[in-house]
Amino acid sequence: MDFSLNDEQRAWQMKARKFADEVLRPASLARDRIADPAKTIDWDIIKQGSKLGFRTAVVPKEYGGHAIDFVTQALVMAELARGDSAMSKAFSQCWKWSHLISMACTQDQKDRFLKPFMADDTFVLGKGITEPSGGSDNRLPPDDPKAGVKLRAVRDGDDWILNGEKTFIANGNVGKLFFLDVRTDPNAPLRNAVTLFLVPKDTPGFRVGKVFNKSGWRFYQNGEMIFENARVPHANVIGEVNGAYAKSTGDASGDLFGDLELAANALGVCDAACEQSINLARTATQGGKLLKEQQVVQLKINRMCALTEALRSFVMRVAYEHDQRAHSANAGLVMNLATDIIQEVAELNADIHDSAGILDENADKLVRDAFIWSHLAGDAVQRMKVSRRVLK
Amino acid sequence: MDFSLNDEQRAWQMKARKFADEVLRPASLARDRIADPAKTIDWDIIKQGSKLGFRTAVVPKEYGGHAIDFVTQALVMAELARGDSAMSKAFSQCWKWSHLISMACTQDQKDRFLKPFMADDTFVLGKGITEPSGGSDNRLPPDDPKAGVKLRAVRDGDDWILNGEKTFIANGNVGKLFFLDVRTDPNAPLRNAVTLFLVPKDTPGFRVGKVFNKSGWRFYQNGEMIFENARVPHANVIGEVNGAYAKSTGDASGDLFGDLELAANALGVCDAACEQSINLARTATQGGKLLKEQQVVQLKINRMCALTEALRSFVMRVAYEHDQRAHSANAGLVMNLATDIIQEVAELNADIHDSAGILDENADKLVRDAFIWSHLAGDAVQRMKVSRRVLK
Amino acid sequence: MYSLHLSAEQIEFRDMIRDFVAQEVKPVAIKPERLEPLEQPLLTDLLEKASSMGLRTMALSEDKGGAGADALTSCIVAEELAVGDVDIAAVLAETSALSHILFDKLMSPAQRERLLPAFASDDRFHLAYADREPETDTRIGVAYHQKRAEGRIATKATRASNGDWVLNGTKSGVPNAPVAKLFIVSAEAEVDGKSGPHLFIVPAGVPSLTVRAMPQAKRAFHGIGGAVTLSDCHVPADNLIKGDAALLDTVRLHDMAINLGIGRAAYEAALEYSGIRVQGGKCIIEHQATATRLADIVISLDVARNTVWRAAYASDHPDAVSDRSLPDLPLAAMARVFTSTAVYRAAKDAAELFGAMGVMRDMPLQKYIHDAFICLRSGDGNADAKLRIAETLAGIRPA
Amino acid sequence: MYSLHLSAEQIEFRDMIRDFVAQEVKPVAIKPERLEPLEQPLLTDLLEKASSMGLRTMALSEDKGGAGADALTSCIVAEELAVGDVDIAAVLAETSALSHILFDKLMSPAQRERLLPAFASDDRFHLAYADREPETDTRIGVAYHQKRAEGRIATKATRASNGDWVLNGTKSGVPNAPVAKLFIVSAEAEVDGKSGPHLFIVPAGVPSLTVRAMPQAKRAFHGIGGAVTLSDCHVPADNLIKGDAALLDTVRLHDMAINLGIGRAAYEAALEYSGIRVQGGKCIIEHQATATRLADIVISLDVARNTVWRAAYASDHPDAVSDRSLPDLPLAAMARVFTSTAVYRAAKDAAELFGAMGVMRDMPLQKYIHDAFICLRSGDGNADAKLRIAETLAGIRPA
Repeated sequence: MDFSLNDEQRAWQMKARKFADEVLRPASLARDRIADPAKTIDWDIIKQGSKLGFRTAVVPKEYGGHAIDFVTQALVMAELARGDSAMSKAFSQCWKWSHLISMACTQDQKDRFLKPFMADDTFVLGKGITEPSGGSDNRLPPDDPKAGVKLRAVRDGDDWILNGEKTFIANGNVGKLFFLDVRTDPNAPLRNAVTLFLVPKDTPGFRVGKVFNKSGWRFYQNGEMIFENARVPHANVIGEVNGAYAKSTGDASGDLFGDLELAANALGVCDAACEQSINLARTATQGGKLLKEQQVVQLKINRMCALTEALRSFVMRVAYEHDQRAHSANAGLVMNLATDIIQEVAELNADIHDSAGILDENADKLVRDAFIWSHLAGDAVQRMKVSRRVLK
Repeated sequence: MDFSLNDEQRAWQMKARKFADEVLRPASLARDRIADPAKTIDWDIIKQGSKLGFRTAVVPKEYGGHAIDFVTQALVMAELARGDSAMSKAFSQCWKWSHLISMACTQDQKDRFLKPFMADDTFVLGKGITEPSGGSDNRLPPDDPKAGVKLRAVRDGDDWILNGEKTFIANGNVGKLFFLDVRTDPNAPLRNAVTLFLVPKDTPGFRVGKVFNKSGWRFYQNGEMIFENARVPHANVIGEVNGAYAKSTGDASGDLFGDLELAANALGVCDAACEQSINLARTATQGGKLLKEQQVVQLKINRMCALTEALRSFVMRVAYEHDQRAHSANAGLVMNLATDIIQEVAELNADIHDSAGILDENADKLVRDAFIWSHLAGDAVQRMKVSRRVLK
Repeated sequence: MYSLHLSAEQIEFRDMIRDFVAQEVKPVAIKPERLEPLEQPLLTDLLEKASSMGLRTMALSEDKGGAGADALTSCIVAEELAVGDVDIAAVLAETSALSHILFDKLMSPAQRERLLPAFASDDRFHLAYADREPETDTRIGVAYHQKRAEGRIATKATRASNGDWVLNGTKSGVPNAPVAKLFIVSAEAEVDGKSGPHLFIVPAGVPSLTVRAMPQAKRAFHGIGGAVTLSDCHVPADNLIKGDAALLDTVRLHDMAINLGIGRAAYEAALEYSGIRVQGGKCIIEHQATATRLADIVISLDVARNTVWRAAYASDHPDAVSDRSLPDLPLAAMARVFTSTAVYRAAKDAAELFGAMGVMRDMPLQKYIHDAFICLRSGDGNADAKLRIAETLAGIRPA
Repeated sequence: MYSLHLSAEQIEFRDMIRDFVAQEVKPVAIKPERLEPLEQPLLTDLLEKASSMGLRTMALSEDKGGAGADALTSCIVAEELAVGDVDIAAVLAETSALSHILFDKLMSPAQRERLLPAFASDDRFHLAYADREPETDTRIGVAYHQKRAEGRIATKATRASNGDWVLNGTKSGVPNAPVAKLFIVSAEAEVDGKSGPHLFIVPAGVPSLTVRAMPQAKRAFHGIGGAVTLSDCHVPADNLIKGDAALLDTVRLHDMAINLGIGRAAYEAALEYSGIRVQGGKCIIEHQATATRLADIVISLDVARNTVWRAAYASDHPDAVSDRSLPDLPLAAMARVFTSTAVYRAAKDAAELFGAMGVMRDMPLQKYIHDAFICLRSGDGNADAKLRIAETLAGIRPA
């Protein structure tokens, strides 16, 4: 049992903390306030972070990346999220790439896509699952072949012709390369009917639809992706045709990473909330006394800190288990629980500000960002999915 | 970062698990049902556990003990508590001794008390803080000299004469040796007025009063201790006269250990609750289908498992930090949070049984045991005490 | 017109019972030996005294010797009694509610004439409705939002050659069974050539009807309960009830009122103690932490009471739903989910203020928690109640 | 006698507004561009239309041109309007409530004669009570259970040589300020040789009274608000109000009703969607997980409404407290703590059912959460309200 960090982990943590303090946090509220959802991203921040290695942190070393382990990933995501949750996600969203590429892509695919990704500081990635007809059936696939993924690909010689839509796709409007779940068998149940494709932004027949106007995580944009006879070469298929869902339970699973990502990011938001409340309690006064002298404030801060430290302990344990390739329900559990914790902690922080008579835009932003977890990490379907694994 | 256990830790864990499965759990409900609160203890269980090393696990090796580290302690307490929470506590209650003796007692005291303790499998220990006028003021001492500890000791030559009472004292009626907080200065505020004494059971003038009839933790008895001109030699003073509270913030603090103890024990109860619910969901049916197929059951089990694994992660981290002598608010936070978690998990377990139409005495017992945490680990005073440390 | 004024009689009744509880019930009920959640004999002397005050026949109409109390008044009374002793409150409320349904609504004039006098004149005469059977599963559970099979009754009534009905079967978890002198028993029978569920009046005290009291630890309700076994139990032909059996299917509102009484007892103890107990040189009520806790308790109890009273009013006045003064929702089920959850929480919060004393079996707080826990698990539980509520919602779409 | 029947007029009124909301307000209010929690101009056309339906003057007595609606009716109306648009509901409720206090209770006949006609005849005539000041701390906080100093008012009114009152000072967070044509302003003044707080009537539209609208992001209430600065603002001597200023200190019940309206809007959207949205081959309402969530939402909203209505009834009928039909507790404050907590939770739960759509700014659910959040933080917040409630429990009554 050892909770200490090695030098490399500590160095990444410190680098992320500094970047969060000096670059992300100072820009956080200004980006959040931008009304046009397509204009919230700041490419200069992406570039600065990329140069520090945050965009390419997980790429294997032989391709010029840093190949940081899961523990380091968790540390970096939490530190960046302490500065701005959506900015942290904008970097970590690129990390799934490294997981997929190192585990599932062919050498040719690695050459064609990893090299430009490494070379361009504004090259960001996306993955498309959800469609206008919904996302939950893709998470807990029912047997009905009509349920789930409707974006259709039909083989045409060496190419596939794609028709359909993806929606609510992170980086959908700004990414340069996408991983897409596409239905390649219209008659089979979802788990045997979907193929994973690599689709570059400049694919003919692909265009970006609307950019979604989210109440939180505004820096991190989501868009609609429209495919009208879009032509993708067969060489861009990852793994087996109709094999996307089989893959996704193994090491190549983006979800495995995604669970940890949402939990680690939530931890950073909780850290920011605790920091805000503790600072306020130590400095603001009411009736001539410091807030921290009031029992109701003490009780709330106790709850915030206890939940945050429990989440930190759980996140770091799951990161360690990932590094050991020890698969369990823990990644799912920590992601689900992160939803409850980030929201309670963010709301208590806003509450402490409110009862001090302070309408704090930062505190409010954390509440809005935290609500994003409801559908990404903690809705009933996601909880049941993890539970079914426990109950198997 | 390493969550794995070394061979010794694993061996202790397995030994405790076996003892819990084979001895504690089978006896648990029967002891719980005994109506007379003074008759719930089973000395045979204590003897068996003692022979396996659980009573003396923390005594330094030079005195014949096992000197297990905090991580091992947490593992053992949780495993034993999975069998029966109160039985686990009956063993771990003896462990404070080792902390105190190795850090704070003189060689003479070690010789006089540690040897008989090691030799006698039924030699158990207690510590007396709470008095009829209450316990909270002793946890968060106010400045008023009239507040807190009233058990009074007056110097008489080489002896001290004790008068007063302690109440709700664990093992108060069955222990053979007690650590007592005694007021040795009537005019100073608590923090400079209390001395820690070693008081053997056969001290003239000391007698046991009533045995308390608790709704939970029935195996683990609590009693009233009455001192009428009880004579204790000065040689039994631990540390400095009037110095009990100064000591208790350092390594000799029983509280540091106590925080972890209550959290680790809670973890064992949560494990038992999850186990019960998962087994039930996998085997019981309703309307011809297994319970585990119902969404409401899945959602409850998700919550139970997520909270339990979060608690496990936090407990093990605090145990590690204790082994590193890294003091922080974490021990207090995990103890406070353990209160919320053990109660929610135990109540969900009872709820799953109830909605399956099964009145399960084991499930009900866990709820009663869990409520003990409200006053031991999670009342407002204990939470505020930890919070003040955070807010310092 | 909307009015939250109670009648002078309701307030007077409440005061009378509050006084009775304070003077006579509470001193007995909080004796340490009565606080253990183990087997506790019913306080029969007090039960009889309360009966003699008219509480056993309260809901029975005035012309039949009762007080004609409506559901709201019955709730007020049950709560006040339960502040003193839940079991007395539950036994009386059960008999009172059944007396109204049975004598005022279900019985034929001939049955009433035959059975009412003995009931009305005997303070120890209690009633019980024996319906649930050991194997019955009344939960929605997996069948949520699906067609459900009709419940089958295993107990059978057949005709003897002399015209008697002969009942055979076992009923379980029957409230009041050990103290009942008259049972209403549901059984499958062929009447007028058609088989179906019917109700029969079965007097206690015959060898062919045996009652086995339930261990209190196994109860999912307050009062006293037991299993009833009928072995070739003969009753006269006229003991068949022809009235509408559905009248007995109403939610037991008095259970919720008793639940409120438990919360009240816990709250009153906590409020009193918080003004006595000193910490850091001040009564604990002067500390923000205690203040917040007490406010949480009083809000949840007060809100719950208001909800229970409304459900009671709705059961007395279905026209208030049909004229859209009240929403067409399962108000009683909703009140139960809310109340049982709120009171359990309130009892725990109240106990926490007592420190170690909150867990001692010779002190009342742990009993209040235990009593509230029984309410939480009563019936088919709150998880199932929510499914029932949702089924109603699925049929009521806002415009 | 206890009765939960609404009057035919109340039900008719409710239907009328429900219809108005469904037909006219909702189609405008759910336009994507109106759902952003940013600056949103008040829907003045609809506000005027609602005024012309009598909603602006609803609480004003009938003989003065209003409808004489009591607090309960006002709550019913405010909730229904808020299901459509919270801001319209808030502005109307504020003017209506003030019109009753001001014209029916506080003003002298001469004042009324002078000011009522303009108010009654102008659908755009709103009222505002300017009381709170930038530096005022009305919270209990550290002073819980201790003697508190009297609040001091920084705004001053002095006599000019012509007898006019001259007001100087700044008020902040004044609901309705940007649309008000008449203000009631609290100020320190010497009247009859004694200094103390007094109320003054101050018409809008004079250069010495300036209003600065609050950014909506900074509001802790719905509607529209602003800061009011008085710089040597002269008003006639007769603009001093001699009535009892305490009448204005009542809890704003309509705020809670608006809060309920927000919850209703979220609930109705969720219920409708759960019958449309398919998952695993079934509408989501057919899944236990959704069922349980919807049941939780409907229970908490329904319980909250019942609590708010009771507080409204109590404010209309103090005799129901004095005759002990209702408990002598701060019912309005308790209702507010309960309602604001329950509605915020309900709005979040409702939004969760919408998946990603629940967080989109052009969809209504995130707005309901935001609107509920404003209610949660309104006034001095729930933490402080609980301290106030606890003071009452401890026997400390606010003066």
